[in-house]
Amino acid sequence: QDNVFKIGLILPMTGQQATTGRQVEAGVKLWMAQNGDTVAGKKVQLIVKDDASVPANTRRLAQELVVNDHVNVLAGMGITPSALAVAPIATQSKTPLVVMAAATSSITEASPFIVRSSFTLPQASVALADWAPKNGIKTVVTLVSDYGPGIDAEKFFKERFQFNGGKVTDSLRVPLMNPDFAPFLQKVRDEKPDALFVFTPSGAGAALMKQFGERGMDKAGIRLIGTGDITDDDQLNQMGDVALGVVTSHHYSTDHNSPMNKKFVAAFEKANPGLRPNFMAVGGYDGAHLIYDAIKKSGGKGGGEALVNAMKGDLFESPRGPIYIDAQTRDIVQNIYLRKVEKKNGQLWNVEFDVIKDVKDPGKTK
Amino acid sequence: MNDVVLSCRGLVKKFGGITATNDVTLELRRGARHALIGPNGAGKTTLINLLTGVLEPTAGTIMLEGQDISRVAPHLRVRRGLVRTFQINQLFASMTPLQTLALVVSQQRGLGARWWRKLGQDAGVAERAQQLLEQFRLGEVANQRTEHLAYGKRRLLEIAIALACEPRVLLLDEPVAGVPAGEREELLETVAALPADVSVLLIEHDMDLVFSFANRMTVLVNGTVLTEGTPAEIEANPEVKTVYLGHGDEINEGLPLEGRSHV
Amino acid sequence: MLTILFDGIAYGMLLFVLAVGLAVTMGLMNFINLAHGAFAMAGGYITVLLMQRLDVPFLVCLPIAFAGAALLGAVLEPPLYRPLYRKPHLDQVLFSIGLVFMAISAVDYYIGSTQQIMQLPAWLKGRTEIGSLGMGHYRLFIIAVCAALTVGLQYILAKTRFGSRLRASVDDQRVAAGLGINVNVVFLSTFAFGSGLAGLGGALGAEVLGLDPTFPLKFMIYFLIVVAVGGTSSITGPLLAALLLGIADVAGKYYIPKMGAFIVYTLMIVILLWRPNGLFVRQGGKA
Amino acid sequence: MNAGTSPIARESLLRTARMKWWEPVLWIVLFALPKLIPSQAPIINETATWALFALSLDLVLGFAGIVSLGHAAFFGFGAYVAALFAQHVSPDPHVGLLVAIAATAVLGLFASLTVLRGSDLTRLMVTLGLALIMTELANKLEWLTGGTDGIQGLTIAPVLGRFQFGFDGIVASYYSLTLLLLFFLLARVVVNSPFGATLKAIRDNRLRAMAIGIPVNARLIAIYTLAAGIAGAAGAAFTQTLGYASMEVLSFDRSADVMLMVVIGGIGWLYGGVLGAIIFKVVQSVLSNITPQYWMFWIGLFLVVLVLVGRERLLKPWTWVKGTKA
Amino acid sequence: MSELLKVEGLSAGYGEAVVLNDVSFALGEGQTLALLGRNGTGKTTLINTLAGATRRHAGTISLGSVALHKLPSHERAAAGIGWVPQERNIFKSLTVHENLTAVARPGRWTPARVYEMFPRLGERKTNLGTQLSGGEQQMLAMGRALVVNPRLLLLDEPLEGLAPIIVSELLKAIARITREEGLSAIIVEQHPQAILAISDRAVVLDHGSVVHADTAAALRSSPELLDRLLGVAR
Ligand SMILES: Nc1ncnc2c1ncn2[C@@H]1O[C@H](COP(=O)(O)OP(=O)(O)OP(=O)(O)O)[C@@H](O)[C@H]1O
Ligand SMILES: Nc1ncnc2c1ncn2[C@@H]1O[C@H](COP(=O)(O)OP(=O)(O)OP(=O)(O)O)[C@@H](O)[C@H]1O
Ligand SMILES: [Mg+2]
Ligand SMILES: [Mg+2]
Repeated sequence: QDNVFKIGLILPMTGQQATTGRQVEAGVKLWMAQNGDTVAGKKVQLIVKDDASVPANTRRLAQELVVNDHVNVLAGMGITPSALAVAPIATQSKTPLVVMAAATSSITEASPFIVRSSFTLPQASVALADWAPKNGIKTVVTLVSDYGPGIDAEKFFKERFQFNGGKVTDSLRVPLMNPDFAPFLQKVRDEKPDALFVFTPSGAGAALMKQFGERGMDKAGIRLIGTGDITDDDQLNQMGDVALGVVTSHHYSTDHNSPMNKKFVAAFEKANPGLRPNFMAVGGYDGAHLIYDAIKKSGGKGGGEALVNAMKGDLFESPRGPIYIDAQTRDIVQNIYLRKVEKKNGQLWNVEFDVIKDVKDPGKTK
Repeated sequence: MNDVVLSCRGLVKKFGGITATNDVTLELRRGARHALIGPNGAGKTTLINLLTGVLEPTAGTIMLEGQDISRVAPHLRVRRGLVRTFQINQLFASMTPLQTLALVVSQQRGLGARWWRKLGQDAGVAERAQQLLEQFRLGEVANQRTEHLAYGKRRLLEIAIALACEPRVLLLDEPVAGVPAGEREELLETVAALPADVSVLLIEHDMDLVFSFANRMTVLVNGTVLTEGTPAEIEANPEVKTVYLGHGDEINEGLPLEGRSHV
Repeated sequence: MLTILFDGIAYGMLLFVLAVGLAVTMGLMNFINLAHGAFAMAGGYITVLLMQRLDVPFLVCLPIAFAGAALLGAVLEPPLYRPLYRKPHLDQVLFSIGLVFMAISAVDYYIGSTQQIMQLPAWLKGRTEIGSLGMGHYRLFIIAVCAALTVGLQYILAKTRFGSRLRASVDDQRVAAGLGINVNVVFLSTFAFGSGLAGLGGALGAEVLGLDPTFPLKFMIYFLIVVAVGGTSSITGPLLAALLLGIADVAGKYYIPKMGAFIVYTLMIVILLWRPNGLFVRQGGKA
Repeated sequence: MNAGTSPIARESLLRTARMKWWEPVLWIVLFALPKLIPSQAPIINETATWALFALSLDLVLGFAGIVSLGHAAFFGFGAYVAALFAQHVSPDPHVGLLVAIAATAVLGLFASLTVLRGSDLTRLMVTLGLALIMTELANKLEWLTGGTDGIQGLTIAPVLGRFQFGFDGIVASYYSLTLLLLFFLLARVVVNSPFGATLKAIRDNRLRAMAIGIPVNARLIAIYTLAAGIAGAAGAAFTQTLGYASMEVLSFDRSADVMLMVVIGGIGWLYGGVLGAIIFKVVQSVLSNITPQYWMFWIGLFLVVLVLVGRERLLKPWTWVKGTKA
Repeated sequence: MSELLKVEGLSAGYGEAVVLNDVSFALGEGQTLALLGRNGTGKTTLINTLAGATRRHAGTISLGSVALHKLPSHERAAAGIGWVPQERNIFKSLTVHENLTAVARPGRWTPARVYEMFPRLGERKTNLGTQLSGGEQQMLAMGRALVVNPRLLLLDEPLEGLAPIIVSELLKAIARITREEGLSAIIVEQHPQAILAISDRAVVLDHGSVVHADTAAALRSSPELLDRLLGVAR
């Protein structure tokens, strides 16, 4: 028993966030398959639980994992409220919590035991707000899903964009349960900004993009920009030509040009036929990497505190490029890439054309 | 004792284009044994629905004990003693006859809002329920769910409920329909034996029973009152014969009409 | 302005196509079939998969989606649904929710949980502008299909005896059979037809609403709203309700985007408080 | 009147209200559970709050015949009130609980006005609509509710000044179980009273209920308000034992799940809700441990089989083969 | 006169319960049979069994050359059965007219002819079934059985709740129909005298078995027998 290191991975495996769960789980499993399950003399054991994106479930599962299974690390967290609900348990039980998907800025502040391997929305949107004014975009309408991450994206994009001299002429918020984007898009079309900035959870993005095309917005001279969520690699290929030319900013593209990523993508697609790794998969993969590093550094000894300390400042090459964990905030610092959707070999990709290096989470530099 | 207890004046009820009740004026005296007869669809049931507040009148007023109750909620009319039975049984399917009657008695005694006592705990409730059960020969089925009872028993319960409400005015809508021939008289005798100051309005197509029961009759045709009078007057009225009773001899051969001689 | 009206109508029509099958099973058969969305999902997946994997043209897919979902309904009705017609509504809810759960997991297992995206043929992708009115071709198409459906359904229910035989069977199976109505056949064909309509709705809706395994749950509320507001005793009721909701929703979101989701819900509550049996009930209704 | 028979009537009336031998046993077992299997305390706590919530729904659904697909509105409201109270006023759980119950009951009082008329479907949709609007409000009033992030990291003072909620969930499960027992006893008194009988009368036949003088609307309002208060208590227990409130407490899924629980356990029977909650939660957590991705399939199958075979017969497997023909 | 209905050794009931026990009788074409018996003796059960709405345990029923007992309920209407159930069972969500057209079969009886017979129904054509008065529902149930154009009418207490004048007219009508159109009928009634007058034959049930079967006239002229069998002197 002593020689087992347990990771409790709580993810939404059912419900609307199920794809997130699958990608993260696949990422974690891929890392473990590539690096063996013995680290520093410990046998690493993975316990996967489904919380269906219900925070009460997440919290109870975390409780059970800590109390009954004595896990050494908690990980996963598909949505922000789940992560926040688990935070007190991480603190009380001194168990590190590696957040692999949820992207609201404030999460890492909820407990000194939280470390993030995904990204934050401010990170992604701010980069875009820097790029846009330099590329002929002076006026923007923002359109975001009406919930925490969407509001984060709207806020940080707007602040930075206006700071950079741009003008946000209108900010629209779409209810999460919204079957038809028509009225919102029509409103944007009537306002004729240079570009429409969009954040929706991946999934809804495809529908939006199609309606964007159908409404002839591109022909009316409105460009579509957004965080990488809307051109999620997982689905990009099926979106068809409407997605072409969309400019997004994100921390990972399946198309990222590095030997390490090539290897990662190949291995991932081999292990999960028909699935492209997206930014969620990388979050899981790097999260597992982080945990392995921590076990190694702490020599497999010491409790949660030792593990978190070992994670702080951890720096390594990820399929998305170099990343490191900010020792103060325990949040991830990484490159944010600007990408454009292009067609290569009959498939659609987010092709990176610019990079802003070492972006810290702007949400924390108040 | 001849004062009017329940009356309506100029009562009208329209269902879309159909005028089911057309300017009906009717008086029910204290202690009356009054029968309301008329062809099918004449508006008898509708009139009862109006009097008890199940339907809202298109026009007209209803007075109970000298007070206008036209706008009073149905359940408050019951509290003032205006009680009815239904042509088609309206029972509480999941309760037993005993529970049903205990409930009605509790409600009648103003205990219906008590949530802290048990049903049947209050003095006299169980006793009164038991008494009614026996009176209507429901004793042996007292603890069966109402929905499993035979039709005849359900019919008896329907009437027992009305009596449990301690009516001052009782409106009976074809109470004996479906009750076996032998038991009909008996049932109406129970009703007839109500205290002398209780007024009863009876709707019934069994002329045998009607003539043996009523001391006053009103004939309703096409929503309007055709005539009113003593049983003898009604029986002799040629108009009533044409529209309701019929002339033919052949019916007398076997129809319940023959029994009316002993009125 | 006109564009908003047009979009609203198209959206309403889409809601109608999706919900009309439910109006048939729930309104006419008095069966609370929450699994309606599962049949719609079946139609959607049939279309998407045929198009993606076999390159079947969209127009050919639509009748196949209808037939596929109808067949599914016809296969499931005798063993699963028939025993339930006489059970309490709550049991029907429990049962059909169970079916939804199974459908969601099964689709997830066999096809995966990602959003399926459909590629429309080019002639449906465009847009026609007439003055200030811009009309997406696909939306025009939806309106046309829906109008045709309404006319057809109305004909079947009003002009043929089928409608009254169906309602008679629902009211009293025993007596209906005793008077010569083959109750089982009537129910089976109605149910299959309702499921087929759901399938068609799913096929048409996948483009606008997206398609993933959670589809039946995600849109269940919308189906129910349409049927509840429209009343369950006719086809025109749900149609008008769907149009009303579609237009109100689109216009509301255009003119007062801040109100977002409140509009539809508030409208529904207000209508239902005002007309508890739905906007359009059969004359007289239940007493 | 036969004086000798009246005690019999009273006797059989009171019999239904009397406690059966297995009831105390059941409660003793329930209260022993957190000690017997402390490792399962979190799920015991969660199940107890669900059971309390289900009890509330059963009062309106099973006993008054009001279908509600938006019951989470009350659960959630109670949860948020308790959370806001703890955040801004005082960490005392007892006062917080009372405030949450009172506030939710007031909400229930107003909401009850919307369920007095209409068919089952109408009520279903109106209640659903109210809950959806509440959810939207919780999302929009971010300054108050924290939007999607919810209200997190609450500190709740020890219960009775002694027992601090810990992450092992033991104190939490006793807190919730105690609330469940108290409200269960209250509900038990209510449904066996003349008041409770008038509710059943309204459920069975509204027309007749009116015709025997029952003020139908007043009764429905009363029970709806009471039930809302109990749902509020469940919500408050949820918040206090878990230390947070977020939008899930108002979600449609929660309304739907509690409905499933009550129907699974059997409506119009107080233990139905409790039993349903236990079955549902246990089945769900066992299945989702075995197959985190596809547990929904099996729970769906369970529901389908439950209905097709019948609740009673499911407990008596020997009747399966024979009975299906009848 | 040729035989139309022949019932032999019929046992039937609900679920496991057997209500009818070895019932046999026969009825000729154009004849009317009065089915009598105290309450709960199985009259309705017999009618329902002929209509196919109960569970048959043993015995045969033939209508002309058709083995009726082998047919499912809905095919019996085509074979010539017209049923007026005791509790009327009007289809509540159909209008009066739809109640008739939903079950109508081609033949002499059309909805129009029903309205002729019951003008009251004609005036209420577009009302829903539930919006009718009790008596009107009874008329509709009768009309609904007629438009099936049956060879054998099953009338379960058809006079209950009807005004006396209608009762007499209905009795005359039944007599006329059976005489003129060669239709047979089985009538259940609480008041034996009323129907014995227009019936050819009479069958008395007790505890689910036939205790008396003879001509109607014989029974009608023997008050003692009536009293013994039915407990009513009237
Ligand atoms: N809700 C309704 N909508 C339309 N018409 C109605 C409604 N209720 C009753 N009617 C009509 O009003 C007339 C009066 O009906 P009512 O039930 O009062 O008759 P009745 O005198 O009780 O007849 P019966 O003796 O047959 O019971 C009938 O013709 C009936 O069709
Ligand atoms: N659905 C049923 N299930 C079980 N038993 C029934 C059912 N219907 C009737 N019975 C029983 O069958 C027996 C015969 O009932 P039936 O209705 O045939 O009598 P009936 O002669 O028509 O009486 P009535 O004069 O009251 O109409 C009764 O004992 C009754 O309790
Ligand atoms: Mg009447
Ligand atoms: Mg009978």
